[in-house]
Amino acid sequence: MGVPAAEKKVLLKVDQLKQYFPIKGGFFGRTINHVKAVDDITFDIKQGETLSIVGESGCGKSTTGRAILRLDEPTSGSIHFQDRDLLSLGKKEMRRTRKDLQVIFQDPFASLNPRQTIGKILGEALAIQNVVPKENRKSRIEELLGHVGLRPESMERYPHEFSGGQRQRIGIARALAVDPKLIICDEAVSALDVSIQAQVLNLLKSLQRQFDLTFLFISHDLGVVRHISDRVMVMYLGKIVEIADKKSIFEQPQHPYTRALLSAIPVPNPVHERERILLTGDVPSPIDPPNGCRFHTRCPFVQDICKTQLPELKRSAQNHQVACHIVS
Amino acid sequence: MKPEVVINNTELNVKERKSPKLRHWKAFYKKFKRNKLALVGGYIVLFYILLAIFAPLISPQDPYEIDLVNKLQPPSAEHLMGTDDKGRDILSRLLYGTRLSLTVGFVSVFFGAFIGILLGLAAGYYGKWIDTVIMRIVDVLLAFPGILLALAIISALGPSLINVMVAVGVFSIPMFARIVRGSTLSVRKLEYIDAIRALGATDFTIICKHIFPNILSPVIVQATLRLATAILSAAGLSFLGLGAQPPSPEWGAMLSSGRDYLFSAPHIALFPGIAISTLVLGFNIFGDGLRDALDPRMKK
Amino acid sequence: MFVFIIRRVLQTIPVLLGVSLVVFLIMQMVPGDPATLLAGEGATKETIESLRHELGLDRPILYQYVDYVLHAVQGDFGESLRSSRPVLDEIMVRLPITLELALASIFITVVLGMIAGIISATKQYSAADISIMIVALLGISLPSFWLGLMLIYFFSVNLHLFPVSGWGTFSHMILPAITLGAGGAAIVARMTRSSMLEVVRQDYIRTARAKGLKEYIIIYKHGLKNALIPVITVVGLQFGALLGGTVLTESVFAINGLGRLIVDAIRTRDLPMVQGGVLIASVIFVFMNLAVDVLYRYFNKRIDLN
Amino acid sequence: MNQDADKILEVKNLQTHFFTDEGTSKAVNGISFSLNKGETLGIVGESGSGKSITSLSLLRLIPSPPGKIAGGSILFKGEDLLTKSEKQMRSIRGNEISMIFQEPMTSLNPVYSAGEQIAEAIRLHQKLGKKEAWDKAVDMLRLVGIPSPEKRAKQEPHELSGGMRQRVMIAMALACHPEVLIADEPTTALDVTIQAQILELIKTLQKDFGTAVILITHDLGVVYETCDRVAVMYAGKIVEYTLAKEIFTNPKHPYTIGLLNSLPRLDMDQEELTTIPGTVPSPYNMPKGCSFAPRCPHAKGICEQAVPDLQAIGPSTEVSCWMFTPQWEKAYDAQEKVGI
Repeated sequence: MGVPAAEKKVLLKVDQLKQYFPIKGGFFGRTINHVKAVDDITFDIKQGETLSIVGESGCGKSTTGRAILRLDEPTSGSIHFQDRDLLSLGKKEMRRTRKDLQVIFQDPFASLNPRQTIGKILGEALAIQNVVPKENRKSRIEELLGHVGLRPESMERYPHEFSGGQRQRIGIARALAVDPKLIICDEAVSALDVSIQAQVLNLLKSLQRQFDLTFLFISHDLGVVRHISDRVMVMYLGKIVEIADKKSIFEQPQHPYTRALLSAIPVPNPVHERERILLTGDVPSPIDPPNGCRFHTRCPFVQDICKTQLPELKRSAQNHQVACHIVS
Repeated sequence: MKPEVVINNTELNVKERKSPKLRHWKAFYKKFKRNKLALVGGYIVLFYILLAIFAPLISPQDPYEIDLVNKLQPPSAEHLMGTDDKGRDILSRLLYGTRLSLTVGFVSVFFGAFIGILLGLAAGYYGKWIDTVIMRIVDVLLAFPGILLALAIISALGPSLINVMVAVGVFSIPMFARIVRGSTLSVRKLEYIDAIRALGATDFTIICKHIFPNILSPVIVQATLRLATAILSAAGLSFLGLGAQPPSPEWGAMLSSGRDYLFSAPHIALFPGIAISTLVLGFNIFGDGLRDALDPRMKK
Repeated sequence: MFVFIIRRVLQTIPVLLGVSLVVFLIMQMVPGDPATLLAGEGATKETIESLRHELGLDRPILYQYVDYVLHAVQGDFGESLRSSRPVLDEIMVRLPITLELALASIFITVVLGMIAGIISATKQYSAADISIMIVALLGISLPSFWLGLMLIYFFSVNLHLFPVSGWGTFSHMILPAITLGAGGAAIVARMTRSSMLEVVRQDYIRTARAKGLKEYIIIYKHGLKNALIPVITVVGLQFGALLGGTVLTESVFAINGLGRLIVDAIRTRDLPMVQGGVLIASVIFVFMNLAVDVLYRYFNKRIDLN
Repeated sequence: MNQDADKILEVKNLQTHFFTDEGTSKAVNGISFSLNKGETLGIVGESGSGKSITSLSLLRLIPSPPGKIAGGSILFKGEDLLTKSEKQMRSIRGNEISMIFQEPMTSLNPVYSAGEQIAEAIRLHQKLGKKEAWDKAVDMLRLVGIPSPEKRAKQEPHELSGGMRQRVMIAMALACHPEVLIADEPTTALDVTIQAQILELIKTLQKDFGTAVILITHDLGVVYETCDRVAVMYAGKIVEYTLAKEIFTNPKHPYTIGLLNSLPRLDMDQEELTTIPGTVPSPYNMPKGCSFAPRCPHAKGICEQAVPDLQAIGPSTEVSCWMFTPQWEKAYDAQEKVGI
């Protein structure tokens, strides 16, 4: 990873992405309102890096991942992957392109079909994209299992015969099966115990080096994010509040929300003494987000301008963008 | 760069080296077997199926042979269950009637389940307007109380056992559609469906290979319980004279012919009723047992 | 709440239209021409034609349907082919009897079913539980018409406790109400039991225990109210099954209710009568469901309107 | 450990077993610890360690069947809770010892208002009238930092956010001023900024009320910031029992060390995490010796043969590991001999 991040090629570019989910109601199921899960965000991911999205539940981080994969059709915006707009692709073309974008999910119990053996699960992944000729599939499956640290005999087994950590490894093998370029890890280690989580994190890192993978890593756990990311993007109520290099976001966080988030994490470290910003109240509803800065209702430094004007995401330092009236 | 350790402590022993499918079924059977009552249900159903298959071999008499001299005979050594108002052997008629009841049950449930599953899958998977349209149709079908919809259909098509199958089948559609839709919705939300979509699988593959097998359990349970209802409904329609026509040895029709002799020959009404009840009971407890073994929601 | 009721009432309109459409379409499936049937044997072609015109049968089917609905809304379901009296008049004579029977049965279904279910659930695996569950299994397996006949045989024929058939006095009501309500009671009992057993596994029951509440308060205050919510829905559906079941019960006990009217009409191919009878029974059921939904909503304010 | 009379709760050799079709699971397999007045004891462990079962056992809330407290004693103010009648237990639950749970979404009864559910506990234990109990419930809601408590008290749980529900749970638990509060993963289901609020609240109230707290958690950070002492559980046993600060500066048991190493750090970059290999053994198939031996980097023959006792190795530290016993040197030889 000798090349500085700024000089690397952009692999994925998300532009003004919006994802509104309709709320049905009224007499005949009219749409009466929208959940503004993701509300106009723009960012990019460079070849070979790991970009993390952090935020609390309902901030839109998982929705962003699903929109990029077109698991939900976005409301508006564009998603350029290797200079092609994914949202303009037809059904067939999109299916072909899916080979390059894969996903690893959170719940190791729900992410594998309980009625398929591991061999079937991986074999199907190979068959759908037809990446390996039929006669070589078995050996390819063995190879994949080897990559994620499982024995070839696992092929004959059903998901329920594995532990959570092992299942997560199978999910990773499935994503790897089609030689993807970008893998979206949607809370991929959140459901695991700390000791198992560490194993899986190490595995992800080593696979990234081995296969030159790009990760979009979605997580609420800042410790995990610090460990795995090159850059970090913080979201709050469907908006990006800050994007920066890992180092600057953890050492010089600028947005009050980022600072509060960082200070809220209990850290088992006696030398790590911090000022604590204790936020009051709950996150407002994404159906009716506050005017102006989304964070102003909980921000300890709130000014009048914050209540009326939406702050733009502005460059505050090299590789550091923040959306806050007070900082800029 | 080698990944750190190989962790897989699930050792494969030789005994377990059978095909994975087989192990799956064995585990299910083990769970099912623990429920003694359900096992009894299974045996009852099996017993009736065997009776239906071998009815011509084991029937002591011809079920259609009229013998007016010996009519309304109480049970005796010659006629174990007595004779009916036309002197026919009730036991033989019951044995042949097993065929009718089971056929009506299986055909109508299969018909109802088939259409119901298609509707439910479409509604649950595609959602949006397809869901709205299908569910409104289902709502309308469910707005008919009890077997009245079946009655209306028979009033148009005319009384016959075939029409009973159609009517009872139609009457079963909404139940299946609802259950399949509900299960489809919950399976659809699972991450493995998204994973397989992200791999580029077509809707057809997803529905057939990933959703359908995983909603099968509640469908099988419902179908078993529905068989009980279908047999009851069909017998009821025949009892009203709207189903099987004389001289057919249909149980409901036989029962109906016994009601005029309730004073003098109650056995005519007694035995067909016992036959219907036990078969239906068999399906009901078999279905209960299947539900306990198959449906994870009911797990203790 | 008020808005909810209004909305729910409006939602029944398409259902009612759908029901009428289904009934109408089923009747269109009848082989043969109603005019020919009505004119009787030996009628001339001209008579049949003019009858067709009179009945509007020569117009497009959509017109016929709209016409049918417009008449039905005004209570005009045509005339019985058999008695030539208005269908509605005939039905209104029979309907009160059927409703009486249905109400008596629903009472048995609810009271007996819930009490048995609660006893069963609170004493899981006890002798009482096992016997109740076996009886309930029998309850859903016995054909009601057979149960009715057996009740007549034992209580009327042998013991002379109740009249064999007919309608009018309280003692006339007992056997038919049991016959009709038994199956529903069994279903409600099973549902109540499984719903209660489900509820006592919930986290908030553990919270109630951790509070130091007595076991019966936990079950009756914290458990029952939650457990009964799904049971209400089942009771609503049972009412429909019960309305349908009157067809058989009325036949067994020779009660001159709506059910028997419909069955006789089918036998004599009195189609307007069948049409009207089925439609009115369905309308009653739809409104019954409406009432159940409102009740459900009242008991369970959490249900998401969306 | 502190031997003075401040001990309010003392657990000795507690065993809770589950009897299922697959066999007997010794979910809690002979653990001992104590709780002093007003202090916070953390019980930390990964899933399957038995920490939640321990907390439920203390109030005898283990679902039975299949669970059963198979042995040991739980001394609360010197009296064994395991010998008390169910009626006596009821007067302790929610009154002298209270509990809050992980899932605030499901732990409140959906059909009763927040105020009613708090008032219920007050009426039960303090024999107050309806009106007084309600007023006290509203006071409690105010105390736990719920804005406009009069209005909120009348709302049902579904109208409250997750953080607010957990506040309601805390209000309910503290309403009768218990001497011990057991908090079973109270913040696991909450977002991190809400978690910080709730932990802060528990700390403040604990000081005000003088309540002793047992905090069950899997999060070492939470332990560090809230607890005085900590017991680390692994596979149904306590492997290390020490001061909370001590465990981060001077961990002893190989499992504790492994756990700390597995944790991604917020304050420094690491290329690779040091992991504990393998997985937790199945509760139906526990190793004969130390249950951590199969994953332990230092394991020797003796570790696979016999279970080590929890022994004091310092003024405030107890460890269950052969490494800290006199047998350790000999054990090395023993294994060598086996090797030959």
